[in-house]
Amino acid sequence: GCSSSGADSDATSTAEGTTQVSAADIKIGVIYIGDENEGYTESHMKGIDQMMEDLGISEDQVIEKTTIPESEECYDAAVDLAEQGCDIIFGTSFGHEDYIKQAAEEFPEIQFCHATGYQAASSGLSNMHNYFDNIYEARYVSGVVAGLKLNEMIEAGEVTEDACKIGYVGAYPYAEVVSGYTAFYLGVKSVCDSATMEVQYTNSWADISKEKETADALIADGCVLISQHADTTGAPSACEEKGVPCVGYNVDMTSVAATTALTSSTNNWAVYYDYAVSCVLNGEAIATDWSEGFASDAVALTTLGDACAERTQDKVDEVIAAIKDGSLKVFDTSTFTIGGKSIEDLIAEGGDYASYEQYVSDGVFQESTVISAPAFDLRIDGITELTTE
Amino acid sequence: MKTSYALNDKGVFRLAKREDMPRKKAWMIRVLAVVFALIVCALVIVVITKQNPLQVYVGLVDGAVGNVRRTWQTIRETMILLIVAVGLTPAFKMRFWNIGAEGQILVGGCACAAVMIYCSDKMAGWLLMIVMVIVSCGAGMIWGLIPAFFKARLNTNETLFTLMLNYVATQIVTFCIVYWENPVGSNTVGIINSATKKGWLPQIGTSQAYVLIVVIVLALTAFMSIYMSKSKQGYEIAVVGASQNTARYAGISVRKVILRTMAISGAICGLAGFLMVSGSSHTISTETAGGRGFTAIIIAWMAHFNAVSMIIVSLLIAFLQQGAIQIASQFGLNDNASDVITGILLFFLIGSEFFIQYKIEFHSAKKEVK
Amino acid sequence: MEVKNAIELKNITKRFGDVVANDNINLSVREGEILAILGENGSGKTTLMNMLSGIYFPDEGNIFVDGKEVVIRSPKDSFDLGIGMIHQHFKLVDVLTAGENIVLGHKWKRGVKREDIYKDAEELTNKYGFELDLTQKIYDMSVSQKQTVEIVKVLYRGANVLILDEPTAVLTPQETEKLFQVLRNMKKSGKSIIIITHKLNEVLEISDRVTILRKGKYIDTIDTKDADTSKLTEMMVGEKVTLDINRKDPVNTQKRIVVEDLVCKNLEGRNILEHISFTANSGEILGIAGISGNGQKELLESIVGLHTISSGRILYYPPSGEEIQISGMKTAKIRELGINMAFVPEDRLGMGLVAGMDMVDNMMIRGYKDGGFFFADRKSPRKLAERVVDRLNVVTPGVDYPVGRLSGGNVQKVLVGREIASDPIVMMVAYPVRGLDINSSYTIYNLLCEEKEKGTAVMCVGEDLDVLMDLCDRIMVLCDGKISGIVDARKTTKEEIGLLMIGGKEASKS
Amino acid sequence: MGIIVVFIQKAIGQGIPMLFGATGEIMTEKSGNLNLGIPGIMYMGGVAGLMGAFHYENAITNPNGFIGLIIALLCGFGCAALGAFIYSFLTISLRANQNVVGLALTTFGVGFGNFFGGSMSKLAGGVGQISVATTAKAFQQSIPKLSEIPVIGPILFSYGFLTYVAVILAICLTLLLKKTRVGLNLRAVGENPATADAAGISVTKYKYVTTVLGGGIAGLGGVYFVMEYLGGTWTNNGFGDRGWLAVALVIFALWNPAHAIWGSFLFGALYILYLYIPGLDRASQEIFKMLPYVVTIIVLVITSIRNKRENQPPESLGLPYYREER
Ligand SMILES: Nc1ncnc2c1ncn2[C@@H]1O[C@H](COP(=O)(O)OP(=O)(O)OP(=O)(O)O)[C@@H](O)[C@H]1O
Ligand SMILES: Nc1ncnc2c1ncn2[C@@H]1O[C@H](COP(=O)(O)OP(=O)(O)OP(=O)(O)O)[C@@H](O)[C@H]1O
Ligand SMILES: [Mg+2]
Ligand SMILES: [Mg+2]
Repeated sequence: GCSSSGADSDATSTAEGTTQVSAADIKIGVIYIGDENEGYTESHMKGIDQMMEDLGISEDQVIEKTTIPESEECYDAAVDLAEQGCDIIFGTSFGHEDYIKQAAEEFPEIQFCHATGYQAASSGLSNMHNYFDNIYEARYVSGVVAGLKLNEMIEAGEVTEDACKIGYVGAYPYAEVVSGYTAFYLGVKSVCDSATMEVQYTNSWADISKEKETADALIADGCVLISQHADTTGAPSACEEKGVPCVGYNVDMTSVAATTALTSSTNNWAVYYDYAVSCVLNGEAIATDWSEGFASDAVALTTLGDACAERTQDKVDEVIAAIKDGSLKVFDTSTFTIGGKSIEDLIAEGGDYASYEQYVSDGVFQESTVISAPAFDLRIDGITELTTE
Repeated sequence: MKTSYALNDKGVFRLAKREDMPRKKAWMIRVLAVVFALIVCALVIVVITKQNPLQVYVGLVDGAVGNVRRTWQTIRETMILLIVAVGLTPAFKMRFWNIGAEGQILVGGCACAAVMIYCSDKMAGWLLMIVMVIVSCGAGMIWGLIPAFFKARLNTNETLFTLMLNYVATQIVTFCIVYWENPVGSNTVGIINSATKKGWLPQIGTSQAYVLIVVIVLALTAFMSIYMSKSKQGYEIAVVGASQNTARYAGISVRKVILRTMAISGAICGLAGFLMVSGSSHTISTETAGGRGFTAIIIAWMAHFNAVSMIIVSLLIAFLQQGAIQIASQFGLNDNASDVITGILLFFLIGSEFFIQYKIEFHSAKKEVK
Repeated sequence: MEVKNAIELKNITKRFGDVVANDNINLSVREGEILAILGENGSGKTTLMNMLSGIYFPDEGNIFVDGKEVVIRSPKDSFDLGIGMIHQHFKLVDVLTAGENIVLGHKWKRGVKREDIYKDAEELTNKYGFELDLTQKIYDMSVSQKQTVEIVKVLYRGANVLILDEPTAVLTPQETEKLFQVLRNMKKSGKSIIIITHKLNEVLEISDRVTILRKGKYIDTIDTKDADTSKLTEMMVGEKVTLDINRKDPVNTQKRIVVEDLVCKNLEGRNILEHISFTANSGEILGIAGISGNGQKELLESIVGLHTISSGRILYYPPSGEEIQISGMKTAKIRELGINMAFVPEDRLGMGLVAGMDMVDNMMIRGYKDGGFFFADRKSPRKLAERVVDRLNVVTPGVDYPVGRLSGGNVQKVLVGREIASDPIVMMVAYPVRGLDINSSYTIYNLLCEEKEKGTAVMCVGEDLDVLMDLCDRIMVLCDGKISGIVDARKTTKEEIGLLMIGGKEASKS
Repeated sequence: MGIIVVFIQKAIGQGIPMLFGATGEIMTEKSGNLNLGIPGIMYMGGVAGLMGAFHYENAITNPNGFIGLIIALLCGFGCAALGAFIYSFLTISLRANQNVVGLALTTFGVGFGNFFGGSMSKLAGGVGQISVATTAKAFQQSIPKLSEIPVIGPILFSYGFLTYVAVILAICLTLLLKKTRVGLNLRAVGENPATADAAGISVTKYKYVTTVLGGGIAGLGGVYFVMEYLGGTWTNNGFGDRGWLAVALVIFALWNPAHAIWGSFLFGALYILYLYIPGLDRASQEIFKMLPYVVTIIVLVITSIRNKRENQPPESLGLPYYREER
């Protein structure tokens, strides 16, 4: 249960260090929502493998639990890992968080890290941490790739400027997805200003047939390019059939969409796993919230596909460099409006938008700074959600 | 017409039904089947993973009962499978093909979650618990009564009806989640009342013990077992199951029995939903039932609806499932591999019943004619 | 001339668990003869024949066909040997037509059309004098039509040996006569026939020789011309028995059931009962005669609340004298009112009994509601079951044995025994002795008479007019759903009833 | 207009796997075997088809689409038939309860599919990396010229050959059941095995052959889904609940494969309808996703009101046959 009272701010979080453990003794537990046959989990597994290699940790020091659903089984798994002597335990799925937190309370001397979650800071537990990648940066760049492709298509006369519509297959309408597609769209807009975007939700993280059908419906609705925030190859295979360019997520899509896949944005979770495990090895505190992007190579793009427009790579390199040196901010508030107004104006007006004040400063929506999980859930102009709220 | 003669150069194998197999011997055969299954599974394991199967089996046992907590988890899973199987039994004895336990569990769990979400701060803890039980059972009951109503009135095929209601229930849960999810849009409800623990089934003894679940389920199992074999209503169920004409002849209102039985069956499955939500997961999702509704069908049938056998079979399956989590993390034999292994084991067990019920006789053809 | 045996069975033994159904049996059938097999219920007749037809496989013994030893592993083997059997329970596929059932399993040649086969079958029916519509579905057929299909099916396949297991149990006398004519024709064309029947007059009429079994053992085979009823009965039972019905005159009769202008429809909405009015009295047996399918079943079912009534009234007068209208009530309701009506339906295992349950549970069907609120009482049903076994000589390994595994006659005994034991005020029985051996039949008749003497109002549907005339006090004749007459059983003649059964106008005025 | 054409195309595409499943299951049920293992069997068929094609394309430098296609079909059919054989052996020879065996087979089959699908991904280098482009192309090849005719082209001729195979199989099975001796015998076996047996039909043989073939046909539904619909890839549980819908379709079609054809298209249409209705919010989308199931229920109720003798399941469906049983 969550009976700990009093702790209401994040002040306590990083105050104390962790108990130091040597690399030969450390034990690490990981809880996955899926297994190696599912893209999201696979990317975490790769991160763990990389970390083991980087830090010289052997197989038998890592206990991985796969296909753990977001239910009491997650709690079972977490406490079981704790009882097996793990020093640090990772949970990877959004819905795991409550159960991880429950276990974290029970085992205060063990470090619990949860990906994509948002409750570490508010939980007041010093051994509970959240982490994420600035995947929005990579999505922005993949948007640039898509925008260049659109430009090429417009030039070739395949589409007209005002019919330049992108379809986006999203999983669920919450900040993680909204932030992602907005970043993608802003990337597109940065090179192809006339582009608009339609978003359709599948209400599922990984349902290949729903994703394919959704992509098909979007194409039928006039979308000329498809991107996604869902975990399977469903959308790319629809695109390959129809010859529509597509941008994927997590997985290199060229195997299913050899002629149409442009690129995919990917996470490199190894960066965090290296960091967190090193903290334990060195007896240092782990950040309550951690989120990094291109600057520390925590996100990336897959190799550009053959279908990409000419000289895309140059542009990509340029944009990534700009993001790295901070000269380019993805959520630059001057690049988007909401109902015709800027977010600053809306905050000033008060009302529903007032609460965004904590995120907006210096003309930028400061994504992933207050907490590691994405916070950007504004619906900006130019994007239509086909699923109404 | 020309007659051709069946030749007697070959002997004849024939089967004969036997009723006389002693209990002990019957169980011996079943144990033997498990042993054979383990050998076959061992071969499969060697072929697909190159692991030492013995170690894998040790891992399996370790995962299921390796320590107190794991043992309790296995017990909890056993009990939940058992209660669903117990719930299905009256329907099956009535030859009502209720394959909708999955849906009945889900709506029961969903109703339970709704009460936890909306009523926690409106009533005292004990009252809340009672309301939750009633509402969960009620929801499961309604889910059982819908197909029963049409079966009783129009003889509508209940197999398909209940199967379809599973999906309808899943959609209803998804629908509710849209309203309950936290944060908005995330499709997860999260632990309900995690701070106050209101509406959580109390844990008796240590924090990991599920004593209350065990008590509830075993008591219900015992009661239902008596209900089915000794009560008048149980007798009515058996007659309706055997022949509706005979039931009418006996002055049994067939419709009433169908409705009543499915109400009971659905309510028990609803109660299972309550136990899952209030007793262990404290949340609701489309995965809450997790296929237990189907597994329980296998359990009920394999146990021939006998209470003791149902406990044993539930334990076996829960054991395998809990053990599978361990061998998945230890040997990379993931969920799917363990499904394959479970499948093989079930095939052997199901097949072994044949050798308990029949004997094979060989009649040699070389018999002298007197 | 030397007699050739078409079939010879030597030392055949067959066991089912502890039950020895056939114990070292010898039997032979000559070419061109009709052999009757006679035996009490459960004496193993059906079992023996099932081994010839490939349903069962003997535990011991040898089978010879045309003098050569054979092994019959399956019905197909039996078939190929030219043996065809018509089972007690017909083996027909309900949703197929007669024609389809006939050609079933037959390997017709490529290019042969189904129509050609139908033509052949038609020829066959004409030859032996059947009436059959090959395009009719089985589920639309009467029992005798189904039997015709069975016979044509067997003949069409060219059977040389025909086995009939109680073929006449469900036939009217007219239909029986027709069947016998066919059998004689077949005998003439050189075929051998084995017939199982409990009706001794039929045995005497149709067979050349009779083989007698008792309790699974072979007793003897005698020429029919040397036999008579009492001799056969004695051989069958093993001791001398007297077969007569002890009918007393009704005394102190009171009306129990009054039916007024009853109309019932069947599922297709056709009137199956029209304007039926009659009274059933206590202390009296009211016989109900008629060709089967003329409304007898529906009449009884509507009285006990199993058939919906379109119009009319059914009134019940308990001994206390008031009038209770029971029309429109369901069985459950009637029972609740404490009106004890016993009912032996025609469909034993489909309605009266549950095949898969043991005798105890089957006894409970009546009166399981008695006693405590929650628990069902199984003690008194067990006692009752034991009494029925005792009194009616039910052949069974025990009262815990599933009823469905008993022989046909014994199933009937369980049912009738239970109903009589319920001590009813009104008792309705349909074909109470169908499938019963002669000795048991008379036991039942006398039990019915005892009931009557106790003051029960008995209604008995039957097909054997001789028996009805000996057993009943009055006989009501149904034809086409209407009452064509009610006659005094002591004064009427077979001819009079026969005429009423086919709707004789003159008599129907009474 | 254009959207409607796409919708019809997609509905048919969704319907075909179910049609294969239903045809196979009707064939099976006509022999009196209620095979609830069909959902698992379809997984087995799908993964085996993919595996065949995958290993072929990996082994050969210049794979030929046609050969790949034949291999995929054979593997898919064969593996599914093998699954059905396990079912047959247990239920026919060992007389086990059909429902238990069926459900166990479904567990087994889905696990089997996911397991080997996963292993293949690993071989291919990661999730989504399986590529059997050549074979998939062959599966997806539509009828050249005809498919270009406006409107009619896309609706009628734009599919890979398996779509037509599914329809033809369903029609053939209808004819087989109605017109031929084998069909007659098969119906007798399912209705009343004792009668069929007494008529000299080998009940065991008929049950085995139809159940195994039926399983194989259902397996083709898996092959279709993996090869034509997904273009040759695998995700865990990707086939979803279509296997169960196929079983549902059998009853929906009243055991008549010809009805299953339009029934499957209807199911397919309902499956994706929510995507083509504008302006739905997320909650009401979920309600729309109920449609295939709710409509099935409604049709079920309606057909049971008109309770015709011919619309009933085979009389002995679900029961084992033992000659000596009384
Ligand atoms: N295609 C099918 N898929 C799933 N279930 C089916 C299918 N066809 C039939 N069923 C159901 O399976 C059950 C088993 O059939 P069976 O004929 O043995 O029923 P039964 O016990 O005789 O019951 P009833 O008295 O209703 O006929 C039936 O309830 C039937 O409705
Ligand atoms: N399949 C079976 N399983 C168990 N017992 C059987 C089976 N078939 C027959 N029996 C038993 O064998 C004995 C002989 O039965 P059978 O049916 O041959 O008698 P029958 O002479 O035909 O009697 P009836 O005149 O009543 O038809 C009976 O006790 C019966 O219970
Ligand atoms: Mg008999
Ligand atoms: Mg039935």
